[in-house]
Amino acid sequence: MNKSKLITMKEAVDKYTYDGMYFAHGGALPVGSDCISFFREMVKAGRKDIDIASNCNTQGTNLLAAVGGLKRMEVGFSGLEVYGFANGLKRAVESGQTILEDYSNGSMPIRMMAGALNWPFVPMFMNTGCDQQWASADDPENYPNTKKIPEITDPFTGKVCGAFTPIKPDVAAIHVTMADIYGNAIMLGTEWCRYELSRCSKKVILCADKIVDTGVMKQFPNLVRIPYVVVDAVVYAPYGVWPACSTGLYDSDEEHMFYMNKMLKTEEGTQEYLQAFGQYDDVWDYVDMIGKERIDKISATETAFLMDPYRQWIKTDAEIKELLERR
Amino acid sequence: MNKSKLITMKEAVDKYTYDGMYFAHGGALPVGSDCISFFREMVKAGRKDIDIASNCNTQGTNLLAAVGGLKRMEVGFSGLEVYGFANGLKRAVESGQTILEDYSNGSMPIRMMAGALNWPFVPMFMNTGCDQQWASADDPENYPNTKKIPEITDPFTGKVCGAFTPIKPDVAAIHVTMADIYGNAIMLGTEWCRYELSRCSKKVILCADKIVDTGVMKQFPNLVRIPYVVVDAVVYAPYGVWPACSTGLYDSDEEHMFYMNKMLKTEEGTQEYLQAFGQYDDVWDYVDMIGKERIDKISATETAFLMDPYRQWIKTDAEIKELLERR
Amino acid sequence: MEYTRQEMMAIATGREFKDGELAIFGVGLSMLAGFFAQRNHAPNLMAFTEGGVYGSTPIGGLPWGIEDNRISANAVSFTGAIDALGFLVASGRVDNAVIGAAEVDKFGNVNTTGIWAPGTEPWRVGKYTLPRVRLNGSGGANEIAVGAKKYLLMVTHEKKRFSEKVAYISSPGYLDGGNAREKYGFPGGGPSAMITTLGILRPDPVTKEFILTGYYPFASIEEIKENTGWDLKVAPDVQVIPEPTAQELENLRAVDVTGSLRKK
Amino acid sequence: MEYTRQEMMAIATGREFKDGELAIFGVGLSMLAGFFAQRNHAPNLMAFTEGGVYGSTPIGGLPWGIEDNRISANAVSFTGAIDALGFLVASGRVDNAVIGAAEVDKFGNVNTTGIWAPGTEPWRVGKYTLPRVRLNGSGGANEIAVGAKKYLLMVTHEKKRFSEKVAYISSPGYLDGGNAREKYGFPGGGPSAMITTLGILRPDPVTKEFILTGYYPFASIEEIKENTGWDLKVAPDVQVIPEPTAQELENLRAVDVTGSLRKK
Repeated sequence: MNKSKLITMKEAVDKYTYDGMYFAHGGALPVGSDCISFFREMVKAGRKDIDIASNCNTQGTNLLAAVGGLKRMEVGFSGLEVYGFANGLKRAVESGQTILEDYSNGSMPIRMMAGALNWPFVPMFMNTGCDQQWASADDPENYPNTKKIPEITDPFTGKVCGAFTPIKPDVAAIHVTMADIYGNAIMLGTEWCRYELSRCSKKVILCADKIVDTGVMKQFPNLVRIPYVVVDAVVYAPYGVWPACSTGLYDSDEEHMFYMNKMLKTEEGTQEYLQAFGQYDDVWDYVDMIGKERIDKISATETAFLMDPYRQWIKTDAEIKELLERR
Repeated sequence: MNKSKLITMKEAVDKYTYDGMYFAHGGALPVGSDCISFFREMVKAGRKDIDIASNCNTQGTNLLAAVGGLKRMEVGFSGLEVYGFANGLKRAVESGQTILEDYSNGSMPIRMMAGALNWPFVPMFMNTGCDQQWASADDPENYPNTKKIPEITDPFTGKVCGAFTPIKPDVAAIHVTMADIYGNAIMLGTEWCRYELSRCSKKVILCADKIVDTGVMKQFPNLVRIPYVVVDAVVYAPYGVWPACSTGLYDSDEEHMFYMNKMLKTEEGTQEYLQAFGQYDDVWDYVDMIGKERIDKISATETAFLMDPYRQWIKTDAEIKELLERR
Repeated sequence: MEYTRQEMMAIATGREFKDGELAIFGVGLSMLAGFFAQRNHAPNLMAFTEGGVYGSTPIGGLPWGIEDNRISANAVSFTGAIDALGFLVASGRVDNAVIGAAEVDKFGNVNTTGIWAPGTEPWRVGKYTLPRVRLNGSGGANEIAVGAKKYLLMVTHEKKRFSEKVAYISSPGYLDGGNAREKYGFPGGGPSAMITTLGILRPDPVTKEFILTGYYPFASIEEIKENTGWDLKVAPDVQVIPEPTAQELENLRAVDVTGSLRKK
Repeated sequence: MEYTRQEMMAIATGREFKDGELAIFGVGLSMLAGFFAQRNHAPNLMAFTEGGVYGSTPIGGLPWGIEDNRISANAVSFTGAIDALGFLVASGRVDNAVIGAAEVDKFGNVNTTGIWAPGTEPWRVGKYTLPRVRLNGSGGANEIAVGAKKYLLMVTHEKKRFSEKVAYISSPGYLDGGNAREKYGFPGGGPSAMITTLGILRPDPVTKEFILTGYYPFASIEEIKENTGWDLKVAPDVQVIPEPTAQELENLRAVDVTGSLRKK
């Protein structure tokens, strides 16, 4: 555990992502804890034909779909919760550009867990007896579909349930609150599927709001749900979840959530949005782009006290720059 | 979340345990984090014909087996690690008194998880192609056994793996480092199967080394892996893992681990052991029985710093007595 | 007393929660109804969200999502989705829950996935064609539908939302009615009521077809039948549902601090 | 140079670990061998235990168990058994591991479950009779046997421990040899070596029968054959295994602070 895995956002996207990859993202939550700035960087790099395993849509997948980079998505929830429908994704699906294969918020993380366990299939009662089972966007002519979630009989009771394929993405980008340079990470707030995702993906990139000293991991090892052994790269991603929220650090930016989603409704709007919010060089530039006023506003979060026990271990920007240069 | 679930050890055993129950215990580790003092109380109460789902044997199951109270045990590991074979359990198994059904340390917690998910079965590659599959202590005449872990075919690939029954105990007693009176709990050290166990059992009793204020849960919600909604009772169990270790609080008592195991080798020794270490009224008496010298020695643990962030929320014995009286 | 149809619906939903129940709330209306109940008459309601946020109450207004800081600010436990939706919901442990729906049918099946041009529904054409309008999919509602001991459907009462048969089943109710759920081994009991902006429908114990059992003081049986897409049966003992009490309204509005339900 | 047979075995085992490997250690000898390797030549070995203790090194002597405070005092992460044994081991991710054994057979199958009177083994009598002596069962060794890319068997070289066929397979090696593992779909590759107190046996690439490929300076081919319960084949290029270097011994003893391996 003595090799730094800290690289820049651009390096991470260059090195680990590619057209046509099977990608996964986490938190994967519409309103919180997803690696949105990683998606922005993928869009900047022009990544396309991406196949995504997603617990829920977020502004990240919404943006990638809006620019036409999303070929296919398996997902539990494709909206933006109280912020409404995800216009970029909706447009891509309705036009036939993106294939959307529906599951649910419970079955997606269990399929990831099954991938982590390297099981051939996983049996569940979820998603059976309904159109997640009968309708397959991958195989639309076959309705009711019998191959997407085939029936399997319990050898003990004779009961029938559904058999699901496990999920094993090529690459996952996972938002975490804090990570050290070796890849140990602490999440504040719900994990959703991030724990399972970190175990089922072939490559794992952490997008951390804060880079911290390993001392915090040794003080709180039970909080380190993602240890260095499963991590390939660590990226410093301040306000990386913006405009959604990161528990303990910032609230969702209501105005920008609505604005961004409104812009993604059309191709023209998407281009205009990218002109305004897709033109920056590095994370420091990115933070400047968000702007102090906005950052101050979203940082006034009622959850800020959750960070108190960890503040002493947080690396400053200067320290992080030095860590990146020292490589 | 405004009803106290704090009861005494004796009340918990009287109310929640009974002869013939399907019981589970956790951590379930030979050297650490099991609810050993809960087993002592069950032995005091003369509980018998107990059927146990166990990740690993501990001094708790070793003691229960030694007094003849253990009818059957499903288990992954039946020893005491570097402390040797578990003499009480070994004697009970070799004499035919206890039926020991073998699994492994990976398959037991996954079977618990399958119980929590209420799956009819769970498919795995573990424990197949070997005697955990072919030999069944429950059905010894049928060898190679085809019913304990029947084969199941993956509908996607045609691969064959084993189908396992889920575990759903009637009652689980789970050691935790800290709990509040509502049943929110923090574990320090490995969880082993305690998280899954708290979800698959019909009744859950927490045995907590420390009773703490709920403030600690609100400060560290990501550490609260067992929330109040799955808990039926909270028991103050100081040094409840002794002579094994509780991470952050005390080390294993090497001398007593060997001594206890030596005594459990025979019926006479077991009776002598119970004379010396099974005669106390309540937890305060129990702590006196262990004795200050021994407690000071085991409390000088290198892991003590792990407790530092939580000390301000720990309830004193006087406060706990008051909480118990106020009911 | 002044109150909106949305407020009546939220209060009627809240009344279905009993003290001590284990309950999962979604976002928006469903969460308001649940926290209203906790504040009003069910102080020991054990609420959690799909992502595994336990023991919290919203701060600063209606949360924008189930993982929003507004619902995370005072939690006692954060776990994950498999815990909440797998161990507690799909497993059959949850006592009560609420599902919102874009479209329901007479057997309580829910569509939140898409709108198809009439006549092009997948089940009708034997083919999964693209929806004309893509909606949000099931989220965690499928787990609730499959696993909750009982659950409530909250729906705006409009004819286009109350169909003979939904275009797409995102979350299974009673499927084709009767014992149809049994075939799938679902641990849960199915929907116990549709709470709408006009009244309450409950399933016939045998056929599982939803019938009108109550209507709000401002609505009528006729209005409800007109706004229902199937030939709605009316229970012999159909009742007028009591309007919100002053205390109920006060408690609801204390939860709905931003007044999202007061918009008419 | 002075060293014990146990020390030679631990060092020979440690030599099998390469830098950067993901490795799981059990207790006792196995852990000493692993941490010796980390200290000696594989500083980036990523070690964890069955219960999910990551990134730690033992403090104050050999841990009494894999969850002992001696191995928990400086960890960077604690998770649980499903993580360690399920996600990382049984899944096929772990590069290397060590299993101790009470009895092995010529195909590398391991018995840690019981000792039966000769002729009463379950596979022989078609019945699961009680063992004469009950041992500890498989623990997490079964997951290692099923899932690790490769793993090592550490065994005291005595005839009674090296059988033609083990009484009980607690952890599967190559079963009946050849491709027998394939039938079970195991993600892992099977045992790569038996490191004993006298030498090293490795599987024939085709038959998977373990053959003698090396012996320690203090042992001989004859001694090893005499102490093996099957007709042991000897590799044409069988070699004398280099004795511990001074540095290796120093590093091993720095890990084995209580000198448990120095007892002869």
